Amino acid sequence: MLDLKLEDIDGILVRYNVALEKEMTPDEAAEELYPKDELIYPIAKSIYEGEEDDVVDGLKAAIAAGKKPIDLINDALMVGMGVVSKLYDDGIIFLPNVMMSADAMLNGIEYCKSQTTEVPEPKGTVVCHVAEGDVHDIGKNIVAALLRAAGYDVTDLGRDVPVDEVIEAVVKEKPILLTGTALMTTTMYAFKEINDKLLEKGLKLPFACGGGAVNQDFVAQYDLGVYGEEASDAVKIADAIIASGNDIEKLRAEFHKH
Amino acid sequence: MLDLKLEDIDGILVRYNVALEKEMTPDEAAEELYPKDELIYPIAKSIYEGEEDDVVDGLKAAIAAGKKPIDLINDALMVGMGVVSKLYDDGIIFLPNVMMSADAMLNGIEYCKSQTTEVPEPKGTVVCHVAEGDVHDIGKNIVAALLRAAGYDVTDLGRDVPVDEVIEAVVKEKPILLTGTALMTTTMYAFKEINDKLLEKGLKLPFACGGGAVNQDFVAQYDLGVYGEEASDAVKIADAIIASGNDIEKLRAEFHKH
Amino acid sequence: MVKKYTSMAYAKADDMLFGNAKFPVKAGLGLEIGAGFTTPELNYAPRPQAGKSKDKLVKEYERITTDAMARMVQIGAPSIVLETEHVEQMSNNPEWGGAVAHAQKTIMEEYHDEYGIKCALRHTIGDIREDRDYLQLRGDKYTTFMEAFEQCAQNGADLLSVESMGGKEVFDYSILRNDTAGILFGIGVLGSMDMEMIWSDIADIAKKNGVVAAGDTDCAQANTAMFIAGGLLDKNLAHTTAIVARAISAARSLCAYESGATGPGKDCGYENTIIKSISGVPIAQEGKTSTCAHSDLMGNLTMQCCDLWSNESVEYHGEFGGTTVQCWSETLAYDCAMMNTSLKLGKGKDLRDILALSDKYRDPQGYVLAYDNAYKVGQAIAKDGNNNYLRSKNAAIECCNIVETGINSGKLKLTRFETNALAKVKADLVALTDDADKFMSENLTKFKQEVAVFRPENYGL
Amino acid sequence: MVKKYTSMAYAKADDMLFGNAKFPVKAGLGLEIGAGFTTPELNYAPRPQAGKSKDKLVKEYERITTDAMARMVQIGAPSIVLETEHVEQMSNNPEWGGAVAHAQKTIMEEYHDEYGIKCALRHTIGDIREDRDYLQLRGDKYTTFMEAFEQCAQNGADLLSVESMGGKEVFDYSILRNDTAGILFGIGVLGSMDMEMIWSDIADIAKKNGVVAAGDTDCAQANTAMFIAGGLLDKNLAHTTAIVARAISAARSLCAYESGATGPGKDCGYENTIIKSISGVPIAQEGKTSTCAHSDLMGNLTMQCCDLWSNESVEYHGEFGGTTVQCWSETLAYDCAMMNTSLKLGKGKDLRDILALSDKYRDPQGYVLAYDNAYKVGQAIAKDGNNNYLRSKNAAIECCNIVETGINSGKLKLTRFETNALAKVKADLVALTDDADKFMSENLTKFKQEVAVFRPENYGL
Ligand code: B12
Ligand code: B12
Repeated sequence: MLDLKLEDIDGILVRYNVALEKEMTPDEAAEELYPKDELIYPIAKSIYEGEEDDVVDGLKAAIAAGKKPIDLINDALMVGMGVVSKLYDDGIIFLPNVMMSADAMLNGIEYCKSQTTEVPEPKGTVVCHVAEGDVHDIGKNIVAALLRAAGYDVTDLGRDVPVDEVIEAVVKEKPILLTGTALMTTTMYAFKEINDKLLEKGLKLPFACGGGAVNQDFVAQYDLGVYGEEASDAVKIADAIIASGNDIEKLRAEFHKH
Repeated sequence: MLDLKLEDIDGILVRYNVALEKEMTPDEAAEELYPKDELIYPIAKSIYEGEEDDVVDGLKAAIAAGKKPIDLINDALMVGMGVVSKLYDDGIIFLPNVMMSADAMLNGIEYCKSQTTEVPEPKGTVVCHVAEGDVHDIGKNIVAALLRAAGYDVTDLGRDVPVDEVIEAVVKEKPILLTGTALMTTTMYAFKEINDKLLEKGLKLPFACGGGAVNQDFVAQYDLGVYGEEASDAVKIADAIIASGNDIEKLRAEFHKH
Repeated sequence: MVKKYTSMAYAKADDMLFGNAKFPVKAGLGLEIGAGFTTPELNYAPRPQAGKSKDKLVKEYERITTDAMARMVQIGAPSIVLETEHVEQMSNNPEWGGAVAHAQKTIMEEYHDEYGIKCALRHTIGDIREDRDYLQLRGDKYTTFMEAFEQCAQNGADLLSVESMGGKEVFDYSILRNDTAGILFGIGVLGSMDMEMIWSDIADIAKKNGVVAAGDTDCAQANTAMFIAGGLLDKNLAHTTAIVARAISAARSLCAYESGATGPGKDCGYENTIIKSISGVPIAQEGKTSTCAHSDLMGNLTMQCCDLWSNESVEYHGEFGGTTVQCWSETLAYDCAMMNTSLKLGKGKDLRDILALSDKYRDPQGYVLAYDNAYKVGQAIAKDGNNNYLRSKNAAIECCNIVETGINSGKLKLTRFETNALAKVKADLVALTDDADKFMSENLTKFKQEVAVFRPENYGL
Repeated sequence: MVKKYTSMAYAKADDMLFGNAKFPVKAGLGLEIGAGFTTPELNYAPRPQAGKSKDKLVKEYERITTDAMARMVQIGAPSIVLETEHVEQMSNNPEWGGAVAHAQKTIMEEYHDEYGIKCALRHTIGDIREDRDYLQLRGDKYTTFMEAFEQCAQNGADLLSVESMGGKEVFDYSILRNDTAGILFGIGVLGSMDMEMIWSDIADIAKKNGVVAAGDTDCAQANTAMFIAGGLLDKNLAHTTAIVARAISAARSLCAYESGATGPGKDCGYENTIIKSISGVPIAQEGKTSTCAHSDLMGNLTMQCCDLWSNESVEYHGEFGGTTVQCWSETLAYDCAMMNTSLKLGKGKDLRDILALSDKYRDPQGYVLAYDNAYKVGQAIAKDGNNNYLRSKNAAIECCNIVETGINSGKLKLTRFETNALAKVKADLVALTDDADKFMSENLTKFKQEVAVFRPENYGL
């Protein structure tokens, strides 16, 4: 096989990712972000590392030292996950790390709940689904995982979900946000039907839609639609709702970039 | 420069036009189609050859021999042009031949008219135009030339024609057919407006639309629209109207191929 | 019935070349695939509204077929393959698929008769063996699934394909968690088992009907990994992990040819160069002329050993230059003319190397799939060809080794993140048992626990 | 001011190669064109509804620009040129054009700063010098026309181009009537006169603003002929006639470079290989990767000597693989990677010949434009470089001779119809006077009579 000289490669392609990689390692970057409290620090670090057992050990130690289980959810687990999310948003760590940290965090929350009778203040529920007729669910799985990682209660209806089932779930769960994913031109039309049936029932909530086939022009056609490009946008949309209400025009102004 | 061996070329490309070319030369094919009448034959042949002067000479001879000028239009000029059109439809001759034959024929018609006070029975009027904002007029020019060659009276409104001017022309000329050409996605929308204004005025006539940007799906969206792919389809649509009326559904059934 | 490959079809990597397969395949109307020239393979998706009825769907495919054939003749292309990837309705109602095949073939025959253009029709049946929550690989739907192949074969399809889904439930879970054993189990073990079952049956159907059992791809798994990995700046999956999944997928997709398929393998099988090195079957590939369907980091490289050159898929609609199927088939045809000219000039290998090298250092995925390295992965598979598990593991480890060599050469530059991910995968792999039964039973237990939707009975377990 | 070319830039045809121009051009952000590598040039059309207001239009071009730049970075493309072909509103309201240029350039600067990607922005102003019925080349609109260049140059456009229309009224009439003298008069005489006027002015504007006067194409005439000629089975114009119009157009489009333009010539100038042979300026070309915009019979051949490689134009909308501008720019970028790799490997000339030969015998148009023959047409032009009429006529006759040689070699197979058309054109050409003044006065008289819309004052006559 012929071959290129080392110095000739850059004229043909540029590995922009290598050129751009941050000086700091992910571990160093994480280190800078952990809370300094010596009971909280190991919990946050274990979340970052995705080590479920270490998380529980850390929680045990903190509880033994007098911290309230219910407070640890927000002050340790969510804080640790916050570090992870920030590093992901900044492009320093990759999705599987987030997934594993999220698993560790959820495990930690279960443990905290088992140690108390207090009920944690819920941040809000989000209902997620993949459009009827569509089995492409990886994008939706990522969306759901990131939302959970951000502390939302997620009702995941799965894939190929009939329109009426989505409506029922909204009626039942009263979510702050509904998300829909579709990857085929033939399936995304269900979103419009969902929109119409929600409005018919007087249910006015933001309906964030994304996935391969979906584009902003399409989503802007129905009243409740807010288009999201990246899975992490679902979290940002939910956060925006918590922070400043569910006005759809405002959400569109922020998230419609095309 | 490297080169291919003669025998290798067919593996790379096939000149289907060469492989398919009819055995007969165009002249031979035309010869088979000319009328046998010895006064008509030279006129038809001169039309095929696009020789204006010979056409007039032939007409003079026929009139001198007792033929009525008004009859010669249909019996000689149109027949000669019919030969040309058939050869073009069969892919035996090319457009410039048709254009030159048409010029010769129109010249012949003028001559016949000048030799009589009788008025020829008109076949029907067609109004042609290019959409507002669009200067691409070659397709329209071809359409108009072929319609004229087929014996229609053509009112050619030119290019970049405002909607209202089209409507006025239809009101004034009472054509059997209106044609529109558009080559840009931004200009073809004018066709819908024309359609709506025609209907508003109660003018129900087929509106044949074509040109680079235009497609059947678009044309089928407005009531009067009939899509035509090739310039020669305009003639076929006009002929179909003459033969069996201007029912738009019937025309669509025949001409909508996509 | 299933005869495993334990040696290489080619004596050395350099013997592999586009347009040339050790075992060319005759198909359709006068076409031979892999017999010294390349042919464009056009793929298309009907417009959304076309799925409403059988009539509408048939009409849509007629239009697509006519448009494409007409364009090929207009530009003088000597040959074309059309690939119809079933929409769900066509596989769930086998007579719909048959009707579409028949309508398309009728038009193709007209063009063949009038112009002599060589052509063939591929139908790719949808793997409809799922219900909403679970894979149902051996459930009720299996009969419909096979009937769909049968109907297409009877009605005009010349090449039968599918993108089968065995192992996907385990893979989907594992890929987002960097679970190396799970990736290997999903693709290399479960995927291979399912492939062997369905391809024996498809090959029988093909034989009975005198058509070609063409092959499968690991779209459901290796391509999913490639998509999640994305472009240079995406942060969802290390490209080093994605290429390990790809190497494993070669061991899996090879099972089709061991069960009676003869190629051409399907376009989206980026593992096809590896498979060609082992089996000598012709392959379809997609790359820089399938950007209509997806983006990847080896647009030229995939051309290196292709026999059919495909656009993957494009929705049927208008563009300035004609309908999409006309535009993309024309581009494909010119790509093929370029390859074919180089072959006639005796410059095919130069062009092959140009194509491969333009992407070889773009990404670890291209690096491993460059034909010289792909051949090495092939060898790792053939070495333990009789053992689906071991050969998959071999492929994965060889893949890691190849990437390491690339890093050491200084030419393949990886991010720290990719290097770390590579080290993790390799360590995981090296730690695995060599005993297929042990691996099976460990992972059965593990994934029954961790993946709620995993049902061993899908694999006869 | 206008200095005519009377010799060739290259000593022999074999010295011409893609990615290499004798006089490379620096433009935009770190880019050099024709300096040893090729660069993709992406062109796009806004969606229909985007033309409704200035704001909407600017927003649309911002989206297009961001999409394209993002994709280039995702796949690791080292460089890109964006070409904005004005829609009518942008040239008729020069500040619209300026606003679009500014918005695009701002985004390109961000990408250049963050990633170091080399890039430049071409604006192609619309030739708005017409009213509904007549060309108005020197009328009121000339000031607006020049103001449009000025605004773009001031606001971020790095390369200025236009597809000018001089001579079109005579050409349109003549091409449908096989009037050889009229074709020559329209393109070679009237077209050249108009070019010399506008390009002196555009070059001044470019100089004043420190940007590049890039060049013109004979889209309005030679491309119109090529389109009417169409595919192999179309019957509207002999392809032999179309290529004569093309040869003449080289003499015409060359006038831009004689009046101060420096290249890169515009993509749709199929005459550009001829122009490069004479002038040594870099050129853009389009072909197999511009099927989105049109179909032609030399998809590969046009790559042979290109410095920028373009898709001509695509409407902005979504496809499975992203937006159209992402899909097509990616395909272009891979084409360029292929060319650039061959250059680095020292195999550029082999690839050039493969590309040229894959189309050389497809059609008389490709035959004449293959770089060896194109060079000969160049020589015929340079021989009488000082005389716009004579050099156009030379080009046309040389073109006929070349096609005849092709026929005699047995490799270029023409239909009888094409051969006859060629014989007619050649006979017409040979019968023409060598006296430019005589030709001018004869044809002025003739076309004033025959073409109602022909107005000599447009040409200062
Ligand atoms: C992997 C894949 C599959 C896998 C799916 C596995 C799975 N569990 O999902 C399998 C193999 C099963 C499959 C099957 C089929 N597929 Co498929 N598939 C793909 C492929 C290659 C990648 C999709 C993917 O996973 N992308 C990666 C994920 C992470 O991206 P994503 O879902 O878009 O999500 C991202 C964002 O969109 C966002 N997001 C997603 N949802 C939401 C929601 C919100 C609120 C927000 C803010 C963000 C957001 O977050 C994610 C990350 O940032 C695409 C190709 C393509 N160009 O997309 C084809 C593709 C989608 N498939 C296609 C087809 C045709 C099919 C089949 C019909 C094939 C067949 N004949 O059998 C079947 C479909 C069966 C069915 N009824 O659904 C076509 C669809 C064409 C069309 N008509 O629209 C595509 C486009 C391929 C093509 N080019 O032809 N496919
Ligand atoms: C030649 C040409 C020009 C010439 C036009 C000369 C003329 N007198 O017509 C010139 C150079 C002037 C020109 C200018 C422009 N052009 Co222009 N042009 C073309 C080109 C290359 C070929 C068009 C052509 O003549 N085809 C041959 C004729 C014979 O085909 P036709 O008209 O479609 O007609 C055939 C059939 O459609 C049918 N037919 C036509 N009408 C009808 C009607 C009926 C009833 C029937 C039955 C049949 C029928 O009959 C004919 C033969 O069978 C196209 C490319 C393309 N892909 O189409 C671009 C193209 C149309 N132009 C384009 C553009 C952008 C422009 C400009 C804006 C460029 C600029 N920035 O200056 C300006 C437009 C100015 C304006 N306001 O209109 C774009 C349009 C994109 C869009 N947004 O839709 C195209 C598609 C090029 C591209 N790929 O980008 N152009």
